[in-house]
Amino acid sequence: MLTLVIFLPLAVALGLLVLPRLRDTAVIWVWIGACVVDLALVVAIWVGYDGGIGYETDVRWIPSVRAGYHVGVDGLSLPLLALTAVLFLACAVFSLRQTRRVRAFAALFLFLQTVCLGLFAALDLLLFFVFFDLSIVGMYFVIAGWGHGDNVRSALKFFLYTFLGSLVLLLGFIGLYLGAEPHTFDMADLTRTPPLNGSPGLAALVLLAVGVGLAIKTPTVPVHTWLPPAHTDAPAAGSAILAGVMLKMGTYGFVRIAMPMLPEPWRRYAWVVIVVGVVSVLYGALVALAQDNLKRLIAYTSVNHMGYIVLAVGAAGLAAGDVDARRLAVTGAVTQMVSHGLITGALFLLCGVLNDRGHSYDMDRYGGLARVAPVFAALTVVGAFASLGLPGLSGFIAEFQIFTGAIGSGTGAAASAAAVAILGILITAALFLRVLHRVLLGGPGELTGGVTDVRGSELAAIAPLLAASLVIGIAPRFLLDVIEPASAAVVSLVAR
Amino acid sequence: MNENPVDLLPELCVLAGAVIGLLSGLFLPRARQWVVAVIGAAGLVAGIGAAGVAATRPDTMAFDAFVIDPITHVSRIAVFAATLLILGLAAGAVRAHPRESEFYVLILLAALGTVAFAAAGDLLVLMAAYLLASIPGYALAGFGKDAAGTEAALKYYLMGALLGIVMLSGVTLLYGLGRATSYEMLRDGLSGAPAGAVAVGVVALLAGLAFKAGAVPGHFWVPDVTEGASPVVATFVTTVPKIGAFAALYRIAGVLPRGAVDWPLLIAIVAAATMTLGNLAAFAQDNVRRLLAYSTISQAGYLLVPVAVAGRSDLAQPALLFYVGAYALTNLGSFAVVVAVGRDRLADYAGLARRAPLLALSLVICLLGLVGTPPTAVFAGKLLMFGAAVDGRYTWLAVVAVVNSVASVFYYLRWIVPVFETAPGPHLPEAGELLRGAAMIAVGTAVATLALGIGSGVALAT
Amino acid sequence: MTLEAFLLLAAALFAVGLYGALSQQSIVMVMMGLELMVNGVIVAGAGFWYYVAPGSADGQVLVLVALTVMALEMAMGFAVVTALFRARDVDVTDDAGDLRG
Amino acid sequence: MAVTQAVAFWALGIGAVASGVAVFVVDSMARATFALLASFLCVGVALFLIDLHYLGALVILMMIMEMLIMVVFMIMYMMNPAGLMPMVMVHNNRGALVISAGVFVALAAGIVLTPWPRRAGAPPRDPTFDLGQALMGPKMLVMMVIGVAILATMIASVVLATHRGRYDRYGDELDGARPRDPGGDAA
Amino acid sequence: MSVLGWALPALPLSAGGLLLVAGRRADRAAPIAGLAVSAATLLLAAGAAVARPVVRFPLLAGLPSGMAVDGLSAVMVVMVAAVTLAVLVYAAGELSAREARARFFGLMLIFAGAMLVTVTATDLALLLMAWELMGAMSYALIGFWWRDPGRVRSAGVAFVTTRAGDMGLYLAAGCALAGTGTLSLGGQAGAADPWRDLIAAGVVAAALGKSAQLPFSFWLSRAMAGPSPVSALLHSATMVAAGAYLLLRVQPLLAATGWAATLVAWTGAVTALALGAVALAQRDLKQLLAASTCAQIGFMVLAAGVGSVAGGTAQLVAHAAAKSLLFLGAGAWLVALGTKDLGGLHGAARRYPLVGVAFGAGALTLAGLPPLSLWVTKDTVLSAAAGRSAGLYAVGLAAGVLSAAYAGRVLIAVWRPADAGTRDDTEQTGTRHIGLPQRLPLPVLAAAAAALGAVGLPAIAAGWERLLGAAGEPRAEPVELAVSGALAALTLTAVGVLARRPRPIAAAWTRPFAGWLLLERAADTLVTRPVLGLANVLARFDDRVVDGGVRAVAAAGNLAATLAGRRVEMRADRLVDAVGRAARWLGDLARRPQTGQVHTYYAQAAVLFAALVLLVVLGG
Repeated sequence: MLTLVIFLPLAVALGLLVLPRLRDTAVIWVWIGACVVDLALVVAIWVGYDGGIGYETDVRWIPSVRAGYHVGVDGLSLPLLALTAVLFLACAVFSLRQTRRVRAFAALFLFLQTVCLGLFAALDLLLFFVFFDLSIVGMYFVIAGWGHGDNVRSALKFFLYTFLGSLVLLLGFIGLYLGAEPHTFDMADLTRTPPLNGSPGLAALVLLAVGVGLAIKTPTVPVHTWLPPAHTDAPAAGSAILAGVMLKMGTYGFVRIAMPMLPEPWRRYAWVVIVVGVVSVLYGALVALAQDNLKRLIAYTSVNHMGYIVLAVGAAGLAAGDVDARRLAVTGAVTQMVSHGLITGALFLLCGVLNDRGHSYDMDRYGGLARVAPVFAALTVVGAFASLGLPGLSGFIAEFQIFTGAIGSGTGAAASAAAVAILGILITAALFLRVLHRVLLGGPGELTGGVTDVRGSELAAIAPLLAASLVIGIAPRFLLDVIEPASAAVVSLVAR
Repeated sequence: MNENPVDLLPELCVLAGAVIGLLSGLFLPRARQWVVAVIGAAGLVAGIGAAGVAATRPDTMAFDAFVIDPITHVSRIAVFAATLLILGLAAGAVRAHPRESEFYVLILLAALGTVAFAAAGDLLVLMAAYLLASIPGYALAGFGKDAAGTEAALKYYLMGALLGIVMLSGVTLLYGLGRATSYEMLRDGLSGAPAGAVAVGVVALLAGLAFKAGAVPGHFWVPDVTEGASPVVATFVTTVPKIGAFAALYRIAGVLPRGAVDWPLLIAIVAAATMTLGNLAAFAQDNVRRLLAYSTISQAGYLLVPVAVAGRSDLAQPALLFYVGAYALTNLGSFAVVVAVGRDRLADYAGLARRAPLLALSLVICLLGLVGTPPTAVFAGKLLMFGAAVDGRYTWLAVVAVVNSVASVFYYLRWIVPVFETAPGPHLPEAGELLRGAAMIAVGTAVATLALGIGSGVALAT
Repeated sequence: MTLEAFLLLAAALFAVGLYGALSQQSIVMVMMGLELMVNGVIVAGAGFWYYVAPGSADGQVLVLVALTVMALEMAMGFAVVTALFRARDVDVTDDAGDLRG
Repeated sequence: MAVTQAVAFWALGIGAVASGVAVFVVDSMARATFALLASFLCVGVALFLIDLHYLGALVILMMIMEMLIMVVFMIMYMMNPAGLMPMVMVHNNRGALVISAGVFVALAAGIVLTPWPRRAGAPPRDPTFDLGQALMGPKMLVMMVIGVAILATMIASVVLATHRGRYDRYGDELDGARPRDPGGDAA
Repeated sequence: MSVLGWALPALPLSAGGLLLVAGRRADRAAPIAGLAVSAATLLLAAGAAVARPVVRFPLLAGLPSGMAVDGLSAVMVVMVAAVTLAVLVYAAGELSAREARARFFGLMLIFAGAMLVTVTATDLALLLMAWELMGAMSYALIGFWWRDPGRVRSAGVAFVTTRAGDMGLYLAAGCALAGTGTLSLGGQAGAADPWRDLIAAGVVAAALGKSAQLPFSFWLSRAMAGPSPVSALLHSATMVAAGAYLLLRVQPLLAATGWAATLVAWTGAVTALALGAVALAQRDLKQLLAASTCAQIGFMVLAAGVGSVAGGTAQLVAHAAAKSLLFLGAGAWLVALGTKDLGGLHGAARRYPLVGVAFGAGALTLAGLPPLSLWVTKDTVLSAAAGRSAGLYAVGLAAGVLSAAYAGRVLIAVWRPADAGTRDDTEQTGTRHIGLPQRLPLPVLAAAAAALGAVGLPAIAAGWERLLGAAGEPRAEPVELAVSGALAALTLTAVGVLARRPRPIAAAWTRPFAGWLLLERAADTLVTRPVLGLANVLARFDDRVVDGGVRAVAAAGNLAATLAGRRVEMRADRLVDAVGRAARWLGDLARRPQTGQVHTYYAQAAVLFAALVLLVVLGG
């Protein structure tokens, strides 16, 4: 079942490539159909999921290094799988008007969908890494092939930067593999008996490698600089996937790999993680505040939002803290992954609409768009408020848990760090209001005249994302019920 | 002693293919020399089959100097399979050439020499195999008898001759120190020998091996020959001899007494230098064959890593064997695209994706495979290689390899980017002008690299 | 007459040959240098056989292999020179330097 | 006996090196060829001193043959065979000198300083018989490989060196009754 | 019962949400729908006040959330629902059909609904959700006329300022979890040190921000950019009242810490005094009313600080009635006459007597004239303050005098006959018409404002205190009542006398007061500009420095692209980078050995092998 979910998009992609003559619209409808089916399957999995690791498949792959095709879902991966399916569907719908090399575009996105789903379902380090790396390749082609502006260079930078991260991560994985007795890449085994328990120095080095690899992907300050150009020059759907799904790979790695498998060094260096998180929060927010380019701005807010997650997982590592509060923090972190995916995905798609009409992201050249594009404006307002953490939308649920959990864990370090990080929500509020003022409200700008309102397909792609954010913001229990046992498990694992 | 010729059945099959091919070539009309290719291919297929059967039997030693063990099995199969594919590439490229049958025969003989090189259990056999593996190569390099080809042949020959003689002097020195030339006896003989002299002998021996492997400092011929010789020959000389060289290197690592020579450090330094130099020099190449040549040099550097940690990590042998096979396949695939397209300038590849999407996709898969992107075969090889390095306490080497892998992305992408341009380059051949056979081989190898990567478990299990 | 003497002779021949290989422009002269190097190897091999391990014939085979190496390399050398001369009308290495970088 | 042997060895050795040096000093290629031959002859004779009669003879005979071929080549390519013109065709002379001198010094130092292994066993009465035994026994594979290598060399050198093949002589279908050779009367 | 608890906030929230989603399509039906929902909400509120429903539901792991209506909440919900209804009735009249009425009513309903949740929430999480939602709605309402950049900016200032305070609640929630393991509002007084202090600090910061107390007051001035009904609601029953409510709610916590109660009391008192002076200095009616809001809320904050929950709540309710009335009156004139300048409004009350009378009643209430409500409630608070500190009492009393003064100023301005100063249409083109819906709520509110003074009657006061669970709190002594009533009357008289003199009381010393104590400029100089500056510096830093190392990679990549024919000209200006050049240089260096000359290959190989030998011999 899970395997079907993962590889269905790939199969469809291959089918699209092989089938000779399909009109462009037909290609996209096939794409949308595949996404719908996949989403339905994910929903079915969600409904059928009953705790622990569900839908597990474990097939030997490279037995000589004890690597296997081992997949399964639990409370950490299920929300992200769902997020992936939703976002890819949204991108497919959004791309209904795509005209440039549609078949390749659809195939590439379906390929990416398989990769992302596979990564979140992977329970084997090697499998995880395979998908991790393939995501980079796929996104490279998306940016290089369908981007705009200086896209070739941005794509190269993205590729090199994240590829370096992935190889560092691979070194870390190898360290984990060699540290385990017997040597294995299996996440379940590694989680059960954390490797390198006897050698703190080595464990710290492995954590460093894994941490740096994931941090680049996340990204955190100071290894975030690939993000703004990549986003700016990527096509809208690519940005949405990049920010919405692929950034989560890094943070997911923290809770899935770094924390349970290296609990001892994680606890020891939790303060480093916390500092990185806080710096990312504030730095990302402040730099975003100074941007004139809307897409760059949103990209930097991603740094800010990911910073909260990093802060939370760091705080969860301070063993002195209250257990319940740390669970809350981890739950918040996972919720934030989902929430950020939905919100930022929507915002990037909205950016795509803007660029489609005005061919510019420069906020100063727009203004008063609420007059000519009221629906666009409404969606943007909702997205902006969701992103700044307004209650009633998913961002608040996530960030409140993170702050409350981090402060509530009761340790001085976490509490003061989180207290400082709260400043982030204020800066975010200020910067999003500036966005609204410069782009949507006030008098018209030079490009305002050319902007038309969102079309049906665009609305159908964006509105559900924001609606999902609203649902999570109002009635989060359905999500939290799934996440909470998993985050409790993570916290207890990291406490070993 | 075991003098059962059946143990050498795979080699004999290929030899028979070569001899029969040579003889029948004498009587075949010019346009029908492809029969020789068929005969050679039959010999290779039989050889692969025989090697496959041999792989199921216990390890042994034939003629006191031919080790039959997993390394040999893998080398045999890899060499013969690669040669088979190259025969396929050549069939289109040298069609109806007056020397077409000799071309096939030389390739078969060189492959034979490579296998002997890989399986040699005696320094003298190693030396003889060196000759057998090299000499056809010189002729192949100059096969076209054009200015570039003959220059390539000259450089190949001069480097091969000098380094072969240096290797021979190394053999002599090791013989003098160990009182014998067979590995088994050397293992004992060298244990008490003066370390300095052993070191000199080993480094001298390394000269020939580095030449075959295309590793620093025996790499100078690689770019020039790859560019000057015909693409098919370039494919051959950058793919097949390396297989034998690394097998031989790995064997020699097992011969040396511990402590006499700091073999791991020596090889590690050579490895680091090789991969770095190859990558740096590849950066600004405009000629795809030169670019690939430097890429093969850097790959040789990665391949040296498991050699460096031979005996220090259980992963070293699987890493080497798998990586060698994966490398051969992937490199062959990239060259096959070059053969199919028949253009050398990077810019000439602009718009290939539009004109021949499948071929372009194969190229991308092969190049990304060389980078080490999963799930291609080289990824699994690289993974094992990294693992072996870390396990063998050569983490710094793994880090160097990582940095190099990242740097290598540059020039591979330099090739990939124009491929996806919309406007075809002015020199890009029409879809109908592409060599169909080579294109099919390119696609096939690309698929095979993926299959080998995904099915690496199966491959490693055997 | 000792092993060292043989080896010194071998080293001298090797070094002279190396000089030739490095310094000569004419390809044939380079080949002569290479032959001198092999010459040194022959001396060393024979010396080792006689003074270290006369009990087995490995040293003799080594000398034989060295001779074969020399002969075969020379044969190929001449063939390469012939081909090069036909294609480019040059017989010195300096003139065959188009492939570089 | 030993003294005579030693004197002979040193004489031959000095002769070999001196003629080796002469190869690169004389100003004609023909002379160089003969100097090289001389060097080999000295070595071949030196082999006789340590009972390697067969190998010594082999060296001498092979070298004579090879040098004859070389002379032919030189005439073919008009490489100033008779020393009619002064010939200085060197490059990187100083570098080559430094390198080779350095190599020699290092090797000599190594040779002198290294504690070489002691002799094990005694020279057999008939080393040639030993050689034959080895070639038919444990070293058979060496000769087998070399045999194939010789075959390969033949094919390779023919491929490289001759520009007219069978199809040039007998037609693409190999149905020419008689070879068509340049200068020969094909008809 | 819990159905009622759910329905009370859910009705306005969902109805508001629907109106927003429907957008302009619902413009026609919006007023009716809004009024209906509002009325229903009032009924529900009344029901809830009686039935006291309790709702509990899981929100976060181990931290159940809930809403409950206790005495204080009961008063609040009824007050909120009632004022909302009154304001919406007025708004139905004021907003023309051209306006986006669906948006307006939707936002107003959500605004009120959020306030209802705020006053019924039993835990910090839910409180914070409603609290922030209210802030966002205030933003949307202040910036209702979004085409005007100035108004939008005002809305932004209001939102960011209040959110700055809100951060305190986030902190408080975290500390509450740390200190007590729960987020329950009621239990925080028992939290362990140092969490209790931190909780108190966070809550106080949030409340002061929301209530526009010093030093946050300036946002309320900017909040005047919204439509008048928005001001009427925002200044009376919601938003600013929420801060006061929260402080009253957590009064035990403030008292438990010791310092927090004192701090809050003094902040309230000083705000009452300072903003009273600000109000006195205003020339704009709505600005004057805004400042007076701050000042009046100051009394409530003071009440929370000195432990007079009953007095504070009474002050809150009474002020809500009076202030919504005054804003609606001011709004009615603004629409009809197109001005809100105090001078320009001369004679306004005579032109629209109904409005004038009601407005006058409100102004007199504000002045604290006996027997109107604020007279009683303020004195209740002040007598509690007197029990704490004479200074507090004195400051409060002075603030009371100031409120009488500015109320008097307003009263005289609108009631004096039209004269040379009268100017119509200084702001907008007036309609010269005040419709029935606009007039309808005014008398009702005026009556309420006047009658709520009844809580000062001893019998009612006892019931009131019981209702709020605040029995035994000090009540106003007759002496104090007499003093303050007399002071108010005196002040009114004095203002009346002074107003006859032609020269206005403008002078250099009033300028800071007219400019709201320059608080906004101070915030701008001390916070906004530095932060923006820092942001710009960091952005440049990010581009130039952090990205610098990476740019090397990009530079080489660009080189690659260049050589591949992608880009003809090097973008040297951006890509000149030492590391990039180094990479290129290394690449060239690596190719240099490949000379094409065999003899150099030979020499290099020889040297390299020699080096390797040396390495191995020496290294081994």
